[in-house]
Amino acid sequence: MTRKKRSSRRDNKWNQMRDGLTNLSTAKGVEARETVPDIACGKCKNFSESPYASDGRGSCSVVKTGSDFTVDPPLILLEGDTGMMCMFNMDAAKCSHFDLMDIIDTDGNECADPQFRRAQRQMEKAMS
Amino acid sequence: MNSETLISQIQKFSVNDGPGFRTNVFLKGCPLHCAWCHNPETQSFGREIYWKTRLCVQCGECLEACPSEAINPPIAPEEAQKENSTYQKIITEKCDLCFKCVEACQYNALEIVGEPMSIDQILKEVEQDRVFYNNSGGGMTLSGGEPTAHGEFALKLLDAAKSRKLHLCLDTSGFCQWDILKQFVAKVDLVLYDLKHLDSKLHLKMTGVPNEPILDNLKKLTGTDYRIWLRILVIPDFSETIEYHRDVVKFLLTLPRKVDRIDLLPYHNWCEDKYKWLGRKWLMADYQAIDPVEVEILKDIYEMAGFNVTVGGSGFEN
Amino acid sequence: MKCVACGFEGPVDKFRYLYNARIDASMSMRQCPKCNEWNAVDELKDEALEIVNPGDAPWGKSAGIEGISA
Amino acid sequence: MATTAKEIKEFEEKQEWWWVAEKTRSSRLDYLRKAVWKKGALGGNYAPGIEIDLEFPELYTETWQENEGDPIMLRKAKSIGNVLENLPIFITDQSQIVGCVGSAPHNIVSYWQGASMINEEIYNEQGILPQPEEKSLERLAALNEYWGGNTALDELAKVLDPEDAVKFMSGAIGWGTPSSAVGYATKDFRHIGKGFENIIEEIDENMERTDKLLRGNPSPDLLPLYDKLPRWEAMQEVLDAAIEYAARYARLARIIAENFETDPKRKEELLRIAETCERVPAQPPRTLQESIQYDHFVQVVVRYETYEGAMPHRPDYLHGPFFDKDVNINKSITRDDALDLLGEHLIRTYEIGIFSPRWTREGLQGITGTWVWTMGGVNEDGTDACNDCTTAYMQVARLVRIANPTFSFRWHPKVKDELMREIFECIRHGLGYPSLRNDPILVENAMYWHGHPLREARQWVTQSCMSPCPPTKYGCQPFRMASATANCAKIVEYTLHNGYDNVVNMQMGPKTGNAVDFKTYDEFFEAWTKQMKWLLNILVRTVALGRAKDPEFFSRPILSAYYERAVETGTDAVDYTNGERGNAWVTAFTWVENADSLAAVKKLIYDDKKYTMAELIEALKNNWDGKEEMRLDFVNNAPKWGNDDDYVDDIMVQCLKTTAAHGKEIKCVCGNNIPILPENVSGNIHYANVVSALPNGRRLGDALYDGGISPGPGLDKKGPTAVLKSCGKIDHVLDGRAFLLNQRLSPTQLAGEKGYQLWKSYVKSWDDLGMDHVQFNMVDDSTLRAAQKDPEKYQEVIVRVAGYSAHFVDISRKTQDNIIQRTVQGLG
Repeated sequence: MTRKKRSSRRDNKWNQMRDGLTNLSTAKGVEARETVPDIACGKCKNFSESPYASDGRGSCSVVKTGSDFTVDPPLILLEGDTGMMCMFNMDAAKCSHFDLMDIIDTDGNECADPQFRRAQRQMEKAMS
Repeated sequence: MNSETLISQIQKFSVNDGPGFRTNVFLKGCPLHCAWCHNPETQSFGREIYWKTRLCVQCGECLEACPSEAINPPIAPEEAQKENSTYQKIITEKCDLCFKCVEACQYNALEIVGEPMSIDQILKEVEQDRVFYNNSGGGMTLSGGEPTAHGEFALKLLDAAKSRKLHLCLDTSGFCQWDILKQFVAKVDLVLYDLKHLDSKLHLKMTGVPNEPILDNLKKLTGTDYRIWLRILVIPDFSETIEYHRDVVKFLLTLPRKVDRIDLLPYHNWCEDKYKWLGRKWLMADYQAIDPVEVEILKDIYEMAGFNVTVGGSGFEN
Repeated sequence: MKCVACGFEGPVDKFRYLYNARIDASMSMRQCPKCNEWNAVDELKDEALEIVNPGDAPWGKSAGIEGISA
Repeated sequence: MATTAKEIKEFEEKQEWWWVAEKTRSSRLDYLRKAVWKKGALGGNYAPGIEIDLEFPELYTETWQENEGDPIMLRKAKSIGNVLENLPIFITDQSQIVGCVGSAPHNIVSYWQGASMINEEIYNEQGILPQPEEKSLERLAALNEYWGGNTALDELAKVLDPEDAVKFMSGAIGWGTPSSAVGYATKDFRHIGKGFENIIEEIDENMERTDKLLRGNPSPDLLPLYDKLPRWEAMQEVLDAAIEYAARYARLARIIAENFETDPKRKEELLRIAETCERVPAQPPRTLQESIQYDHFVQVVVRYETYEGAMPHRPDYLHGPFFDKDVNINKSITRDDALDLLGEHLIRTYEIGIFSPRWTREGLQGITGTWVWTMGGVNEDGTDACNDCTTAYMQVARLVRIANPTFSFRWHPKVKDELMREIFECIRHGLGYPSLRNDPILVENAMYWHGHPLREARQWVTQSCMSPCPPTKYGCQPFRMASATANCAKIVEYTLHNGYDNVVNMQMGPKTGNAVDFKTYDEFFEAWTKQMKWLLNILVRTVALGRAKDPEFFSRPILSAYYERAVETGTDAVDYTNGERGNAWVTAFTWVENADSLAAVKKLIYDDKKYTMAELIEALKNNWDGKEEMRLDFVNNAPKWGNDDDYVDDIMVQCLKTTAAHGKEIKCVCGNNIPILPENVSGNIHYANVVSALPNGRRLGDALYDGGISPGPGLDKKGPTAVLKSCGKIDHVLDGRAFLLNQRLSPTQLAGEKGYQLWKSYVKSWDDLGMDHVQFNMVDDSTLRAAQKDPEKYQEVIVRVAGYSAHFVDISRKTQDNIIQRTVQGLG
């Protein structure tokens, strides 16, 4: 009989989000970093770039923490008071809430507008 | 007496109207109507409305709000803003100053000029800047309009200000009866006295009044010990020639004593907008502002005659 | 509201709000979602008045405030 | 073609001071000034040609990997040592001061040990990768993968409370990174000035003494000593490496002089550079050139350890005696020679370039860091500390027109009129600096809030833009983020939305109740107070833990060698247990919106009852769309800060006093209290898209107010005296510290002698009102607009942005527009 694992006091949404924050930038190699899928979170109206970091992370204003696009079928949660953390080049093909932006601003000179700004070099390439 | 009078503006941090940092109290109403007047809104003794042309988008809200049909229908804003436009928003003759249009305007394009204020209200505002007066020898300058035309109210204001130990300047055209002027100058620390022209006919033409009372009062005033800064206007085609200013020097030397300082005030046209806002014609439209550097030569004339002179009248010279 | 540059029509909030010319005036700048041009907008009338032209300097792709509000 | 005096006079009359500077400075300064690269970002992007230095992190990482078994400080010291001993160096033509952060003049550097997200940002950044790009991407990917998940910030995120970590890193409520990987430290110059070899000897003695103890009677007291030894070793390692770094320059200078240089005059200069670098930093300086070179090495070397985003410093105090000796007593150099050295000191400092993450670039547009040099002030005994070198710095600043460093002048009533005139000239020439700091008030403030003894408080320097800190043994603060930077407009925003953030879609603040249910303004303010306390608490908690863990996660061998208390105790400089007194503050960005918003709510909702709270909240949620009339009402018909109107000024004071009271309840790692410090740098632009619509009438997207206590742009309708009067209602000792006030003055009014007299009276009144700071922009709208239209012609126009100056063409259009919007105070 295996020992029953107690659920951690800290096993909550904040923990998940914190993990999201620290694990997002673990892309391996040049190829994974350079790829921007056709349907990518960064091209979606609901993606908001983090005002804190321009490493490509952001959060979703619709899909909430705990969602997972990598499982089949994708797990999409719409309840909760924290948005899912995502990267600009995360594949959103399986997201039923993807909504293509009208304006994507890739101009790095002007100031941060999380709703429109995609300041990554890769996004600039992908949009041109 | 709880009376009020119309104030067109209380201007803080004024640095060219007497020594130091000053607060100018502009009383509304003046017997003169100088063609070049920089503060045309202080001429009338009644309230008026500014129509700020560039803020007006011609939305027509004022027209709808007006009960007296005193508003012209909107035209394209670009048209109204053109330099030579004759379009006016308010038909002054029909306006009964109910100010409903001002309330209706969302663009701050209409503004009431002339706020009734009591002596306490005025001095409360003036006293806010006391710390600046202390460090610069500044204080309150009673200006206008013409303060002496505001009789008892203005005198009471000066008394009240004096009792609060404010340094006081009187900015006057000198156009009033000596008996009145005498009472005013007795209450202030310094008189800023305008000299517009020596020729009475020209004076009448350009200001609406003859100059005899002014020159006469100046003579009487220089017969006393009161400190006087004479403000001599340099107006194009009117009082800008060397010859004219030599005449002024001659005249000044006939006075019982020399004035304490002369400020040469070169003509400028920054006030042009205000005429348009009031629906009036700016008569000096053809004249460019005079560069203060050009006035230096006139300054020399006065200096050679032993006068203490500035160009522009800064409160921080000497 | 109608974009002065391309004629795109839509409710004001479809136009990306950029920033104001002055806080105490009703004039602001909004970007057309279709042609991306910057419109000077009278927020009281929901009306685009003119295009404010971007500079071509590398540091300023946005528009100036000069001339669109007194 | 020589420029005639007449031409120069014409430029002066047109107030085109940048041409005056170019025509009147020495040919050396002209060359050096034009040869230096712009390292600050232009708005958000780096200037064309600027490249990230990859040699530095590779050298660093190589040694780091080889020394896995070492304690962190030693491991780090060896890594820095490898960099200082092997990174390419160069000497710029005509230059007399050497040392650069980075291996080439156009390089900017970064610290891969700091934060993975910054490393990834570099990878993603446009335009700064050395060509060929593919190769750089591979090198960057390799670096990033090695450090990914293992940086100081990664380590910290693992120990922070997860909720605090997420909220802090949302970017909505605070600015900054709680690690000394991105910070700034006061330097203990009296200790540093001993000469590095003497510090090494001191450490030797400490180690010998410790060795003896460790071989003696066992006791629990011995146990901490074992950890001290490798730290001391680390300090010696970096000091040695720094001496070697200087020696490399000496060798290079000699090689050029002896083998390549044909101009005898330049040859002599190169040999003097060699002699200088053989002397300093190993030994204390003897001449002005050695003193400045020493100072520059100190500043450069520490930037191989970490991003030092500020330069707390008192160069006139430090170099004054050498200046006086060389120029006035021995006359070994002329005053012009000395100006060349001081001018180059400014230029070499400007050359330092460090990669900043985007939020920093947007908040510090046009510059690398806030290198505000503190000038003037008093000596420990209260006598006037201004000297001839102070004057010379003011003069040379007008000649080189550098936007970074800038000066902060410690004004006091004994400052001589001649010096005040020099300062005024700098301001009149549109440099935007020096800013004026009121010395007696800030000395008192440093004593009140942090208990610095009088003689120490009198030595204060601005730690970054604004906050005083004594650079003394126990006064030095090693870690700026021991405190925090708060986006304070969120306080009133969360009060209105029950703690919910509509921009980052997260429940951020505490649920203080639906604002619709607040019956009175007092109830509303009570909720505001709770939000304020929550904001300060979460930020201070986070950075306090970052501070406490920093010696373990990041470590500062160089800074430790620079601190007498760290050398003495064998501790990391950042260690909060080594006697530091504590000088923490919370920088309050976007502060004034609170006063104007609360006043508007009080007036239009509670007093006049013109609108309901529900209507207001609805309008704000829709970013005022379709409610323009109502918005204008909130702008124009509610009292605004800066007009000497008690209605709103009382609210401002109430906010400050309430916050100061909380500041007396919360404590920094050293157990000291924490005042707030209202200022913005250009965070008011960065936060424009992060702060929601507010009752003061702003929309999401609009720039926030620019200063710490400056009125809203264009909302100060009553002129400059009213602005000062409003600000004077704040108690600048008890209510917080270092309140930033921007003033734009009209260049026309301040021309000539009368302009000076006028300004002087203004400054006296500023003092009488008990204010601690004011800084001036003296460039008129028409010049700024012309510069927007025709930037090429106006490259050298400098403006005051906030606690720093920048070249106008280097800041984003939005910031440019914001500066133009600030009311020009016509002074009559």
